[in-house]
Amino acid sequence: MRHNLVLRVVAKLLIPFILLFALYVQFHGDFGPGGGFQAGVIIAAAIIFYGLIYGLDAARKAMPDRVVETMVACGVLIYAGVGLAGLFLGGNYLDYFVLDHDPAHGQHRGIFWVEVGVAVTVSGVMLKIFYMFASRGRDPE
Amino acid sequence: MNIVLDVLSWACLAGGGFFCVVGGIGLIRMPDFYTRMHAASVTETLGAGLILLGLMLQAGFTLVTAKLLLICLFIFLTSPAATHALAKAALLRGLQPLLTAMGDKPSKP
Amino acid sequence: MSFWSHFSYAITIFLMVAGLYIVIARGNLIKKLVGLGVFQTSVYMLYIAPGKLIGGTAPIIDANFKVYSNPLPHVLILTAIVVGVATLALGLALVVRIREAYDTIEEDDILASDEGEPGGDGQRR
Amino acid sequence: MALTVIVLTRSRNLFTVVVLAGVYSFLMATALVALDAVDVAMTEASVGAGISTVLLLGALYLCKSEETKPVRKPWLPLAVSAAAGALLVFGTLGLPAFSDPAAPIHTHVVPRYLNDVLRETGVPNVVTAVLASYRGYDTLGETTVVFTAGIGVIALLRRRRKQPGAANKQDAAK
Amino acid sequence: MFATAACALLATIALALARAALGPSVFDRLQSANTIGTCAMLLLAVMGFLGGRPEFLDLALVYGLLNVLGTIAVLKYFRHGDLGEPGDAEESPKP
Repeated sequence: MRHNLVLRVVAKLLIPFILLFALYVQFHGDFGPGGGFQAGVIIAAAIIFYGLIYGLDAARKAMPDRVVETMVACGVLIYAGVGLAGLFLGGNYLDYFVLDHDPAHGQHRGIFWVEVGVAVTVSGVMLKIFYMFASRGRDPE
Repeated sequence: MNIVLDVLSWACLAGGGFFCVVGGIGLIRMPDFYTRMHAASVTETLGAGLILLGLMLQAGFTLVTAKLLLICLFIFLTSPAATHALAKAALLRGLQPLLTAMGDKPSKP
Repeated sequence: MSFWSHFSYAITIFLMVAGLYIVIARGNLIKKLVGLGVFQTSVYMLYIAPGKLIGGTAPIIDANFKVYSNPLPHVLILTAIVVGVATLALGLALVVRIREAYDTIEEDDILASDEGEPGGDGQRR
Repeated sequence: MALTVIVLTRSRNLFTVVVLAGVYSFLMATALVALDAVDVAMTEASVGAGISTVLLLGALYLCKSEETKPVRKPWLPLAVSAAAGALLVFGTLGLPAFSDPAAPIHTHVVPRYLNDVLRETGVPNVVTAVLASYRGYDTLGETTVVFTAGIGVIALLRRRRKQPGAANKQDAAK
Repeated sequence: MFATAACALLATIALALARAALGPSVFDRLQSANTIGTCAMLLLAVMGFLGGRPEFLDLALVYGLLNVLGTIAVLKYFRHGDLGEPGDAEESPKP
């Protein structure tokens, strides 16, 4: 919307707040409502918002396809990696008690990384799906 | 002091609720799209603002108030933008205001 | 066992039946997917509603509260929602492909064109 | 909410259907908050109202179909739905009443979660703790499902991006 | 008092829902969807206070954000028919 000045300015103001808020939801998820899924969806929503207002190409420039696809795979790998870390440190798979000296802290750390993995995967998948749907009809046919 | 705050916040909440309902009734009763938009904006600014103000008075100086302020900012930033986009889209789409149907000249977008 | 004690089940069943009706009766594939979504939300209700305790609050431990609602259904439904949107996206992608292959997203037309020319040009382009 | 669903059932314009689906999702999320499911409501609101609206619109654009055909015979599906609904109502007669603390759902594994979660994990949000720690395998599988769905969408939509002529050429070359 | 405000908000939601149900044009429905989103957001805030746990305002923030996102997406679709386009001069001619 090149001529839609209001929307562009508002979006420019809002998007950093949305991303910040997504991070808040992610890291405050232990203490209030929130967590990996929500944060992932909100991050994806922010970038989709950007893409809606400034155009898909701009969003693709900000968030290239390669990065998104890497995110999709990396999230699952982070999650599985947490499980493997527990395995290597002498526990069972996905056993967080061994991740730190104090079992409760180990749990906390494990939950944290698992949530990060979930958020990365979810936002990557949502963004990728959006890109696929939005770019499908745009190629010259 | 406490009682004053309570009374103030109650007044704000009641006023906000009242304006919200007024906006809703306007949304039903108004004759065409643009006037309806006007009615809806009553809900979105005055009603929302008053209710949030009432809640803020209840909450005192905490993180909650900061969040409420953030919500307030959010509403006041986004809902006019959304309404603006809506009106522009409707006008470009060719939805005429009711006035023009009554014999005025159609206004240029 | 009054009516009100089973009111949540009544809502659930209403939503479920509505979703089922949309899925069965409508021929449009996107409409069917929306109906599937409605059905899905009814399942969310079915899980969440029994977990609520009147007088309880959300399951975030705090010193001021004693009674909490049941967190287990929340966890299950949380995963279900995200899986649901992923499958919705997959279904929409399938619909898009079907539309490209058949030029329609009405179920009847698809069946008709399948019967008209089995294995013909309609399926692969 | 019921009204939304009824209108959803009746309206033919797919565009209206999408908008109403968003509204429905919002109301559903509000109902979930009333039922104390805060995390679920957050997810439902963000997913249902935000992402799936955008996705439905994208699919709608690709399909370019505005109306559906009128229903021919609504009686058979209606009968089937009504029969299913009656069966379900019959089934609910045996279920525990709303908010009954003695229901089986409140007595089995949940008290352990609620009582021990602070000591074992130090995370006050029980939903997060159960999600990531007690039921970590579930969530891992679920993340994998999301991943697989993403891959599936990529696989479905990436092909035949080129012109039909180019695709035909490729087919001919095969 | 919170209950009164919540009831008023619920009434507003019901009214807007009626408009969404019988709105003649798509824009009416959109407008009422927007109103419903705002009201749901306020209702959430009020409900958090009603239950004595005002931490749930995050939820209200999410609502507000996604409300706008949905509206903009629908409008974008309506004006360009395409979600990914940056928008060119064709749809709004400069006077």
